[in-house]
Amino acid sequence: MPDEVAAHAEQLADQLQEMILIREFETRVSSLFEDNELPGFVHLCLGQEAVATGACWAIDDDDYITSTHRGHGHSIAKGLEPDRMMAELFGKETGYCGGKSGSMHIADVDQGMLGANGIVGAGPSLAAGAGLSIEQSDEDRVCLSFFGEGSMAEGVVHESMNLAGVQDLPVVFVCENNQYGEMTPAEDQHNVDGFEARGEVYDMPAETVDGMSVQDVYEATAEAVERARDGGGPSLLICETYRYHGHYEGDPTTYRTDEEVEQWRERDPIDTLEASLVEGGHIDEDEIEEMRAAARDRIDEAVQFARDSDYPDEEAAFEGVYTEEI
Amino acid sequence: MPDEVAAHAEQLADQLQEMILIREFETRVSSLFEDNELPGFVHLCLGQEAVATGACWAIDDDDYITSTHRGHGHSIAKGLEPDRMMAELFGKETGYCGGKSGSMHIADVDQGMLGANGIVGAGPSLAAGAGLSIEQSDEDRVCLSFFGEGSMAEGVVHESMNLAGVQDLPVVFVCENNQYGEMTPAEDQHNVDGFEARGEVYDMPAETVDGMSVQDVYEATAEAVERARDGGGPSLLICETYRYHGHYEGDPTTYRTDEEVEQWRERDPIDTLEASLVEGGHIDEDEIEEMRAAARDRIDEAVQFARDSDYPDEEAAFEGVYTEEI
Amino acid sequence: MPEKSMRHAINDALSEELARDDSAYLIGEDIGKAGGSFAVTRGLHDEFGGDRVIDTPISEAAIVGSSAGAGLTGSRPIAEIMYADFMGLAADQVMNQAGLFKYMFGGDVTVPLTIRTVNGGPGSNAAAQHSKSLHGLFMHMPGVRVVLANTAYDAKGLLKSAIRSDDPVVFFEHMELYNREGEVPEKSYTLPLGEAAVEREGADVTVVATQKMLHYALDVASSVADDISVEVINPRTLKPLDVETLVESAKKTGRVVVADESVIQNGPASYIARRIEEEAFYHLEAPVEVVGVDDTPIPFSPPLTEAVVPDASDIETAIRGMPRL
Amino acid sequence: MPEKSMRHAINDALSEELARDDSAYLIGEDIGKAGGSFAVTRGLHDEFGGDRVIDTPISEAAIVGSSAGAGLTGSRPIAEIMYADFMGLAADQVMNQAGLFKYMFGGDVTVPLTIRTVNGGPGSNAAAQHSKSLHGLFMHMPGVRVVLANTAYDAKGLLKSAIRSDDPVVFFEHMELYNREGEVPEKSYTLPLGEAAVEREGADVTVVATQKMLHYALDVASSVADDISVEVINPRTLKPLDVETLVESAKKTGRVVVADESVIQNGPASYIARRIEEEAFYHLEAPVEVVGVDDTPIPFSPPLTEAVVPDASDIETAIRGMPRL
Ligand SMILES: Cc1ncc(C[n+]2csc(CCOP(=O)(O)OP(=O)(O)O)c2C)c(N)n1
Ligand SMILES: Cc1ncc(C[n+]2csc(CCOP(=O)(O)OP(=O)(O)O)c2C)c(N)n1
Ligand SMILES: [Mg+2]
Ligand SMILES: [Mg+2]
Repeated sequence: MPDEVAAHAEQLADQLQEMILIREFETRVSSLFEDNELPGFVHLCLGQEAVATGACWAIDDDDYITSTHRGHGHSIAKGLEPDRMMAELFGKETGYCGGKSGSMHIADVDQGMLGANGIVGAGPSLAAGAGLSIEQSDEDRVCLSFFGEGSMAEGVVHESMNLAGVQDLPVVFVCENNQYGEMTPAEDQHNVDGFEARGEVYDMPAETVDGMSVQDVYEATAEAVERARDGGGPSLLICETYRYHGHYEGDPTTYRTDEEVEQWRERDPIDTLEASLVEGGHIDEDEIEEMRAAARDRIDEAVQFARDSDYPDEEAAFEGVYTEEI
Repeated sequence: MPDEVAAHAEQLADQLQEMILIREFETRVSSLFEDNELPGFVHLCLGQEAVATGACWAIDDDDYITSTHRGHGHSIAKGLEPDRMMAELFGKETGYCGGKSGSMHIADVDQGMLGANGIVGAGPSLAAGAGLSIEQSDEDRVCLSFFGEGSMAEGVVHESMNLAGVQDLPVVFVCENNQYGEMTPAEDQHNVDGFEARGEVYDMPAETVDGMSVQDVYEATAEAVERARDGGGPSLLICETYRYHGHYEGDPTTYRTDEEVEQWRERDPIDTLEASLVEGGHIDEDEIEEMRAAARDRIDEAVQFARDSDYPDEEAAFEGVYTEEI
Repeated sequence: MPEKSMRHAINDALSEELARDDSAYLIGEDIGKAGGSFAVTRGLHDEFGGDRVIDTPISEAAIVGSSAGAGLTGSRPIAEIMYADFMGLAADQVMNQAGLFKYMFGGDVTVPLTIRTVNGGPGSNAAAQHSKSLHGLFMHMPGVRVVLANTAYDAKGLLKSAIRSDDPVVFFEHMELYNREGEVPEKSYTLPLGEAAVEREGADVTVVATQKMLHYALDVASSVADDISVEVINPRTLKPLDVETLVESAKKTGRVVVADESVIQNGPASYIARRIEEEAFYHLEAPVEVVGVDDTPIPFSPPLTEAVVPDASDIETAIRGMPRL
Repeated sequence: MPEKSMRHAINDALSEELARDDSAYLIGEDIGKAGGSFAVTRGLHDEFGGDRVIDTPISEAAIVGSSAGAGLTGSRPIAEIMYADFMGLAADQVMNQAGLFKYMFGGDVTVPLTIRTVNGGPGSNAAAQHSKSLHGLFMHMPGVRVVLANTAYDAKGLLKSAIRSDDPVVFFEHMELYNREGEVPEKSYTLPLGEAAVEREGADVTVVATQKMLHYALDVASSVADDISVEVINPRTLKPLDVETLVESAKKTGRVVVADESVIQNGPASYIARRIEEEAFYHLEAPVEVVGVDDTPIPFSPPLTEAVVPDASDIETAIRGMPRL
């Protein structure tokens, strides 16, 4: 393990920096929400940063991702700017979607981010479609599809994985098993021990991955991405992870114990990576503090940008429904 | 095998009789359809008789089944009368549904037959519901759910098996793998080698069964039914079988070879059972001829009954939409 | 009469009906131990146990499809679909299964299924996938009854009737009305499906309004009372629709506004307008005016939402725009 | 002009558009090697290969959902859903995905997706789950265009426009019109989305009619021509709806019948009637008369089907029932 860290120290430091940024973004969103500065509601990925970062590290700018209602981490990992994301959360015209989407539908198709999605299970079908587009145009892109373990129960997720399997589409299905769908434990919703068997059902390699380790997620994704680019078809990764906050901000989380949260926090993807980088002498505490400060500054700016931005004009409300006046 | 036959000779003879009746029904429907005596279109189960008979033999009168667009065999095996079935195919008021359903929706809920269904994949969710009813009322009934391998791709089938799995519902999912969904081979629609792995996904025993052997289907179903009655939850049976006719009557079946059909016909569930019963001395040719004659008579009567019946009155068209006038 | 929130009134209805009928059960996502995403089913899991208040996987098609099957086999399922927006995932199970069985199977069977779902709260800024009012889609499906919860009183009385109905009913609650209080009798009661309520009598203009729009309409009716006498009608059920009551009022006032938070295009407000124009044509001073969402998804940003979603001022404008007042 | 069946005209449109635009592809069940369940895509798999004419598993949600994703990423998918009745299984993918992306994502993206599907042929006696006309459901979904194939000529010209449109379009063919022949130019052409066609001019009564009803209407218009001068309008697209042309005719004749094979309750015919009543109110002699299916599933038995499904005689009755003719 120390060898592993040494071999990838530079990349791990960069990944650490990104995870810190995601955490700072989410932490700030949490307090902005508590202070009633944000309309609507938000779902945060605190604790799950390693999945977003590790998986997206394995793809390129012109690759695609599909995301979920818990999508801020995916967006940042795909290269979206915190300022325009934050502006979107504020409902401002400078947001990625001009204030029309909010947290649950942030998208930047030019950047390959095909959207957070408020419909559980919708992403994988879009990912299959991106895969079809890639095949149509004979590109060697890939699409990562993030989805929660809860969405494994949705019919369209099954249909999409089956379609990807029979069509050998270049899609990597990244299941984030954060142990709960809303307030209900995963065990009550599926045979969680059967997640991997879906690989056999859909004729794709399936692997359970430590979702608290950015390196593990990265490596598993990189392998799946390479296979997909080489025409080897889709893969399924089940990343075991945890969300520290509730399902939504404000969720009293009565369905789980503090001990459980504590146990997962001990495996925190940021803390553990920091510790091993420091231990291996690849980075020192000061550098980590600098990373944190940089993240804070970046998010400070994002919040300022969002606050300073204007709300969209009312007319915008009726624009963009169709390509031409209808 | 001869021992097996000897041990069950009486039951096998009864099963043979029923399979002959199904075959006679379907053969007659085929020619009535060709002669333009039947409105709409029909999907026949010629070749698949052993699945319907073997599976339904393992349940009781007050158990339930759900069926498909290819449902005549299931209906007969569940104890529906050929005369009222035939009248339904003719669109007559004496039909099981007063002429409103036709081939694709024949039902007799009192008899536990919850309907043929024109929507591929609909049956399993109804079966899960029957399972829930059974649990609610603490009965020890079960529900068999027949569905084609093609419907394995439908999202709701996945959702229903998952729900049955987590709720331990008393449902036996009977997949009839007749190798094609419409004109497309099963291999183009799924990883057919992965059908059994669904058992692991949904935490239920799964088994591949020779669907051309009524005894094999019966035994596998009986075991699954017993487990379900004992609170052991659902099971999945994949019955390998074949439809001799096209997807619908009139289908030119250009997507398969005569050799393929011939190979399956060599394993014909009726012929092979006849042969082994005769070989074992449990039945003689005359008795088989009597069975055929009896089936012919029964279907002759059914056709006569259907022809002699009246069409429903026009007013009936607007009745039965709601329980009360609306 | 005591005041209760609509949430509370619905919870009471569910509790009473579960107690009354052993064949009734609740099924849905997070409705059990968690008490429902909007706390509507709170306490019922404790009261009736996990067998009668069933938490499911995230599987809308299986929730409704299984309920259709359970309805056929002697149960009286009460399914919850968390947002009406998610009903698209169970559209087949309503349109081709639950709604058709009785007819297709010859008329003798019943499918006593109630689907509770929630029309969006565009005002909660949950954006396009969590804000729609979708009762219009289900009015177009034969065999299916469509009922709205417009007041706490209605919600309780109509939900109990919906549950007792032997037909499949889609029962639409409204996100922004859950906290709204209204008078609810202590005693158990039901309200018939298919009877509209004249919530306020008036002589000049009829406003037919649903859900949030009904409350706006009542506010506007009060505030313009010095100038204009507005009759406010709550249709309560959309299938069956009490055309008679609507038409009677239209004939009296000669001026009608229909306000509903759905999309106008092929939507419920247009249909109600049409039925009134059809039946009261020669009594109308002007075509019916419709207030709703004009062919636009619900945006996230508050000023955009306000622009798209109708409110009291839109109803007032429509009233004041009526000729010869 | 040569006569072609609607099936043939659609096949030509698909072939021309696949040839014209490399980013277009077909996807659906049995559309490839088998040439489609109704032989509409016959030959295209041979001509364009399996990569551009893609056979799928039986998975309507994934067909439409993947097409929405492909549309976002540079493709121009043309999906087939075998019967409109099965669209319920893909309702979410139209209503919450394809139809919303452009708006939710800020207006810059496009989802150039066409979904071809088939309104039922109640006359083929395939009963309640294979006979519905369902364009009404999709008219209620913002962001989605709704187009009908009413004649062979329309089918080709409108389908080509639908495919070229950068918005999601649901394109409804009709089972009983596939074999119907009509004049189709040899030369490539398109028809604009949003323009109705006056198929026959007349002075006394306007009949707005879709699909099979359009052909009945034209027959009736001829057969009653000695007594009554009937103007027949083919609306062609329902979203956008060419209200102007409809209203102009309504103002001229003062009497309007709308005939459409869907269910009347919250259905397209009612909506068209409403729009005409709204805009031509003071010019109408009577409320618009609607011909359609009255809140009933489509039954199997031929005499029952005939009772439920409207035909030429119903249109004639509606025309003759108009006042002061
Ligand atoms: C189709 C649909 N059903 C239900 C919901 C409500 N809902 C939002 S998030 C969620 C839980 C999703 O669980 P999971 O997929 O594990 O994602 P997580 O929230 O754990 O990241 C549910 C049920 C929804 N948004 N869409
Ligand atoms: C939802 C839906 N999609 C498509 C169809 C059209 N269809 C009818 S039967 C069939 C093939 C079904 O294959 P399978 O499940 O294997 O049953 P089989 O016909 O082989 O018995 C299809 C695609 C349908 N009826 N319903
Ligand atoms: Mg989860
Ligand atoms: Mg098959």
